[in-house]
Amino acid sequence: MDIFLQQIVNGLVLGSIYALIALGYTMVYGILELINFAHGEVTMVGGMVCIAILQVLLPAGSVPVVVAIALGVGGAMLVCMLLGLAIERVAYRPLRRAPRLTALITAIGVSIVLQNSAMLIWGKQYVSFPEVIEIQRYEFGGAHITNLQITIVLLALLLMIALLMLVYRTRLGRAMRATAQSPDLAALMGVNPNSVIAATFIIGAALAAVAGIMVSAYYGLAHYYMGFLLGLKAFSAAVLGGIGNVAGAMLGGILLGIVESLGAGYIGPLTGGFLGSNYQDVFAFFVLILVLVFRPSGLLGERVGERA
Amino acid sequence: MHSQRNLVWFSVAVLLSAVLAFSGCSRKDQAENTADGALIIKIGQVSPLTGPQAHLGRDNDNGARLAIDEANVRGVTLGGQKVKFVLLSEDDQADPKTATIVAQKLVDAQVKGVIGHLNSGTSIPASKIYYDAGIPQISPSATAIKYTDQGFKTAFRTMTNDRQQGRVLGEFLVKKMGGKRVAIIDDRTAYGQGLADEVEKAVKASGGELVAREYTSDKVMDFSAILTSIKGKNPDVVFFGGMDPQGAPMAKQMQSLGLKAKFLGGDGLQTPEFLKLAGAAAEGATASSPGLPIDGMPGGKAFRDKFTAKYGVIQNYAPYVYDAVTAMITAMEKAGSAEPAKYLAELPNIHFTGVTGEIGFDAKGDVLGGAITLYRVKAGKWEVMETVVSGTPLKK
Amino acid sequence: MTTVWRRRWHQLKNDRRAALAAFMVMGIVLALLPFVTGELLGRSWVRIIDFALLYIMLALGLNIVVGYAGLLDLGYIAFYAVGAYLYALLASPHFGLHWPVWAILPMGAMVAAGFGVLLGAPTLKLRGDYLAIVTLGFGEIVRIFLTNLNAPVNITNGPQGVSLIDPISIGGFSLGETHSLLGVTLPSTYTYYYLFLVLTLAIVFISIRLQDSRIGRAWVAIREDEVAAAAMGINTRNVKLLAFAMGASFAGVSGGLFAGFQGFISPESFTLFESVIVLCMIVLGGMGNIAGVVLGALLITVFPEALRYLGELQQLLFGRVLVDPNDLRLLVFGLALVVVMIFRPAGLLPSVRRRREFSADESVLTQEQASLYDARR
Amino acid sequence: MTHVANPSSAHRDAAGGLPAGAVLAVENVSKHFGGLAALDQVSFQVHAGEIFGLIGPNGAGKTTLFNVITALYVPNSGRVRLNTQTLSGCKPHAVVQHGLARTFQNIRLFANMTALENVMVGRHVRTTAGVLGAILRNRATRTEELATTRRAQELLDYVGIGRHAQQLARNMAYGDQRRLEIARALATDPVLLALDEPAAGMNPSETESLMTLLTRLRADGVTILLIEHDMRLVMGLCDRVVVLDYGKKIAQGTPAVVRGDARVIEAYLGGVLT
Repeated sequence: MDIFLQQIVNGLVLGSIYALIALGYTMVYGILELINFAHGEVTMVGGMVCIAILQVLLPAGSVPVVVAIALGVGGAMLVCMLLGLAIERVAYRPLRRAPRLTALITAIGVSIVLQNSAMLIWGKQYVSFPEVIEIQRYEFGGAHITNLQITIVLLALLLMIALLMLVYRTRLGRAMRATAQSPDLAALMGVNPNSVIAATFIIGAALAAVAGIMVSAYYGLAHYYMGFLLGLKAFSAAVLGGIGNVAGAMLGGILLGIVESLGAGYIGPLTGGFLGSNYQDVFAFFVLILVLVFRPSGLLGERVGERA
Repeated sequence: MHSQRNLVWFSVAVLLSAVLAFSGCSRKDQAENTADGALIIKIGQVSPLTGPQAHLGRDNDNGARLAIDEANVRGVTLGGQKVKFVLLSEDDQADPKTATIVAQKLVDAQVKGVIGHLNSGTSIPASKIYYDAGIPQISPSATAIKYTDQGFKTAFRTMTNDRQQGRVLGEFLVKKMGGKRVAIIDDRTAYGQGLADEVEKAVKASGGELVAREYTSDKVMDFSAILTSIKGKNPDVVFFGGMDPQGAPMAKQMQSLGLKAKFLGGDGLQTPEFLKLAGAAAEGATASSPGLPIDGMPGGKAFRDKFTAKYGVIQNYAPYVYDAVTAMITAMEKAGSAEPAKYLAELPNIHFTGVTGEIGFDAKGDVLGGAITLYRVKAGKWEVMETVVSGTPLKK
Repeated sequence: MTTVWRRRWHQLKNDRRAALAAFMVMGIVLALLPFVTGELLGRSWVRIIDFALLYIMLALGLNIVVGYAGLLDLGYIAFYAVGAYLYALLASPHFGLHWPVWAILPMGAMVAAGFGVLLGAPTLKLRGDYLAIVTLGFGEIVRIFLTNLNAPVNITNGPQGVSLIDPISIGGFSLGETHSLLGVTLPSTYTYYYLFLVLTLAIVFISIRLQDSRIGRAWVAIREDEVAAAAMGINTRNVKLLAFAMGASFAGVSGGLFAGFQGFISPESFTLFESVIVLCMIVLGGMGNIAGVVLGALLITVFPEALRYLGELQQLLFGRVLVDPNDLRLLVFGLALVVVMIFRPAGLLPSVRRRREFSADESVLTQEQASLYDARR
Repeated sequence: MTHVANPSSAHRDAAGGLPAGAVLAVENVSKHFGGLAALDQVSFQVHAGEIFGLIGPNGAGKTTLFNVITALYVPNSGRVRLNTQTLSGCKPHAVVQHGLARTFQNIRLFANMTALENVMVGRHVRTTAGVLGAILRNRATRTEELATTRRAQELLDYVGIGRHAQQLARNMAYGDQRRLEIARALATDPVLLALDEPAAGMNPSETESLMTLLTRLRADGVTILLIEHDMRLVMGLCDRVVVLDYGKKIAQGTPAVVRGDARVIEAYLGGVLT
């Protein structure tokens, strides 16, 4: 039982990170119907920048740790926002009328560029996250959870709620939803699609930055290649929840996280030891495919009618 | 009508490509002499100079350069003809396909021998090309059993293979670390899986019980799920076959999950990198590394001084590369020729004391008398525990 | 009416003549390519061209699925893997089997096609990016099985891969060794080149023939508007599955050749990145247009290798190597992708169709229809 | 003279228990969505060679009925028969096979194919060449391909857009797209041609020329089922009409009769019909 509980905890932590990144994918997709492949890389940059800043500030010792962290997070978010904006401007805006596949390839190109630039800047080695946070372990029902994990989950939750507020309570949010519905109509209503889209990218990037920092803090390291896999998982999560749907991304992220850790933990017993944790991704993808076969537009995705 | 138009375009495309192919300007190398009439002998070196393992690749490159330079300074004459060695380094990006391409490149360049490749996954496909060309290949760091198991008489290595290392680790795990209940994790790479399987065999052979066999990949950072289910089986030792980027967070997550078992790894973990990434969690971790500790090596101290003076800190395999080059040159001198056909026959007969210990090859091309050393992290440093001679004892 | 026919006939005749000329040029170039390249750049470049040919076959296969039928497939490399492993297991000491190539290759095509249908079946209802993610999952699943099917029963030999695969040999003539025919020495890589060339041309031929056929039109119709296609009496299910099967079979053949050529295969050669690269090839070159796809495949295989000379370039420019050329390779590659896509959204050699589509004259209708974010073409 | 009517349709008429002259029979069709009944016990027959109108105010259930006839929906009760065949429950492509071709209210052409190719796709269901044929291009395939091309060109000329054969559908004028869609439908050799609001979004002159085209089709023996808002078109063109209101058939007969019908006038709140 305590094992099961522990797996749920593991899944929850992993899932809330996926969810944060998935939001970026789903928001951009909702408006542009574009898979922003480079989003995972933005996450990586977030982690890297934060580490870089901390490495500068901490040894100096002049600033208290809290300030250092604040600066690190703030700096990372700022850089990523600018990066998101730049990506939209340079790589995607010129292609809005082009076939979607063209944009997809550009996105792939951008992510390759970001990866290798990161490699040139921060090197090929793994970078370790300075141990600024004193790890506390709490135990309940035989399951362990650290203060860091709790922070991650809570922070993720907070950000998601904030985003929901933004999308459903503010003018910008209304503009976003309008643009997502029909860019042309929105334009007629006096919404400037370009600025809305820019805003979307910026917000997504900010969330990605936070996620990236969480990841590198949680695992204690960062690497120029780490964005790819994260992005892939997050994108799957977004699709699982119904891409284009904000709530769906959150649900999908958490769900994927839990499915993965339960899969890793129980696929052996389930299959009588025939399959082991080496098939955990098979398990995850299998669930994804099942969901899509029965709900072709994801869990919360509204049925997209015949649009030709 | 499309079809015809397509054909026209197709031919255009082909032409374009041909032009493009030629545009990659390059010159062909012939056997030439230096000013002072010394015959130039080309020796190839292949390792990943890019990608995540670039630091190791560069290290191998430096090791080879050091050996070559020394040989040239010493001055080598083969069959009365004074020779000068030249090193050609190629990057195989740790990718099998690229490995075959650069191998072909070296064969084209008429190298007399090849030092490399660094990874098993690249050494194996490349070994066929060298074998077909009859060019001797000595890998300093490929540990997969298969490498020397293919029956290619051109393939040698100066480092103990997975079986030798795995056996030592397994026995040590059970007998010295007191591992009754053992959990084994591998990263599903050729290296990790190969080593883990050998360790599993050895553990069972020496009476340990395998309570869990879990798997991960060489790209992920989250192991909490598998560690949790391992915790359920409460083992007293966890062995991980893989590299430091995974090993370090694994050690951390074992802590935060309250998994008390001892942590053991292979040479992929016995690196300064692991200490850096795992921080406090590294304390008490144990790992093996083929060969003697650098200071325990016959020529260790001297070598390190020379190396660090020239290239800075030794990453990992440089000493084995150094010995690989020495072995090759020794065989050439014994045969009095750098012609592969001639000195290849001598390679199995050579025997000398290299930096890493007694060097000699068995019938398969594996190194004889390979030693394995075990280290433990104490106060944030790797400390030598003991050295075990694993390979077949040297015939004197 | 009659005038229409006359015009057609003329076009046909002209193109015939052009095509004939093209054929001859092509023939000469292709026949001499390995020798010229081998002399100028060394045999390693012939090997690179061999790989390029394999990728052309792959790309043409994916072109049928994505370019013609408009089904975004991100797991395509799985079929390549299937072909490769089939060859490796049936012609290597691993199982002690040594089947002849003429038996394995067709089988590889079949089995791969079977997998194609297997993948297609559950995804028929899915569109666009949902299809993409499911196919991606499929590709990963195949790779994971290849990596792990070494236990409990050792089928694929797991991460260690399969080595000592028999070189392809046709009627006792082994492509694995160097031959000399009438005074000309033919190294292994050259003979492989000619084999791959023949098969590539065959696949090009098939693609061309399919393009202007009843089936080809059905594929494009489905890409354009699935509902309308069904309303025109096209059995969308079967036609889609057919596309998956055809595409996969090309990959199956290519994979088999790869195994025989390389002599060693392991799961790491069949990662998602490979699928993405093949997709890049067809989009970069010009989706749906065979010449474009061929060009794309050639560029993407040859370009990164050519970039190995970046070092010498830096020498020329700055007198010393500032950045390790190997570090710049992928970066430049990525940049190239972005730039080409921005300036030639339809690819380097767009298909006739797409070229028209992009030079769409601003008729009232197009203005009405072209939504600001119309990405649904 | 281009031959557009399905050659075999003539002898099929009597067959399969449909009353003489009837091509399509809608029999007590009901369709519910959750609670509300979109269609309630609707029945009527379409006779060979006539233009049959299906009219009614918005939300009367016209489109639902159209979808039931073209087998996109399966009726909760009742059935639709085309000659001997029961369409209800068939796959869309099978319906075409049986001889019912349709157009779409919001034009759905293959935007990036030429006009000619669009019509050639229409021939798909009446041709057989497969992959092997395509690759080998044997005599059979070549002749079939040639026939398909020629037939497609004929139909384009017939609907009066032959000169646009090589133009991309997406670049054609609105009216021409309508015609192209009709040509594409005709290419399937339909027993019955079902048009979903063909005049939607057309200006008077375009509507005018559409009427001439449809009359010509009838003259050449094509049976047409027409769903339409535009009363001028319906009244000027149809031989008989059925009026739906709230899913019920409230009137049937010649335009003249229907125009006089009190319930119809009431359904349309008067005025509109004149």
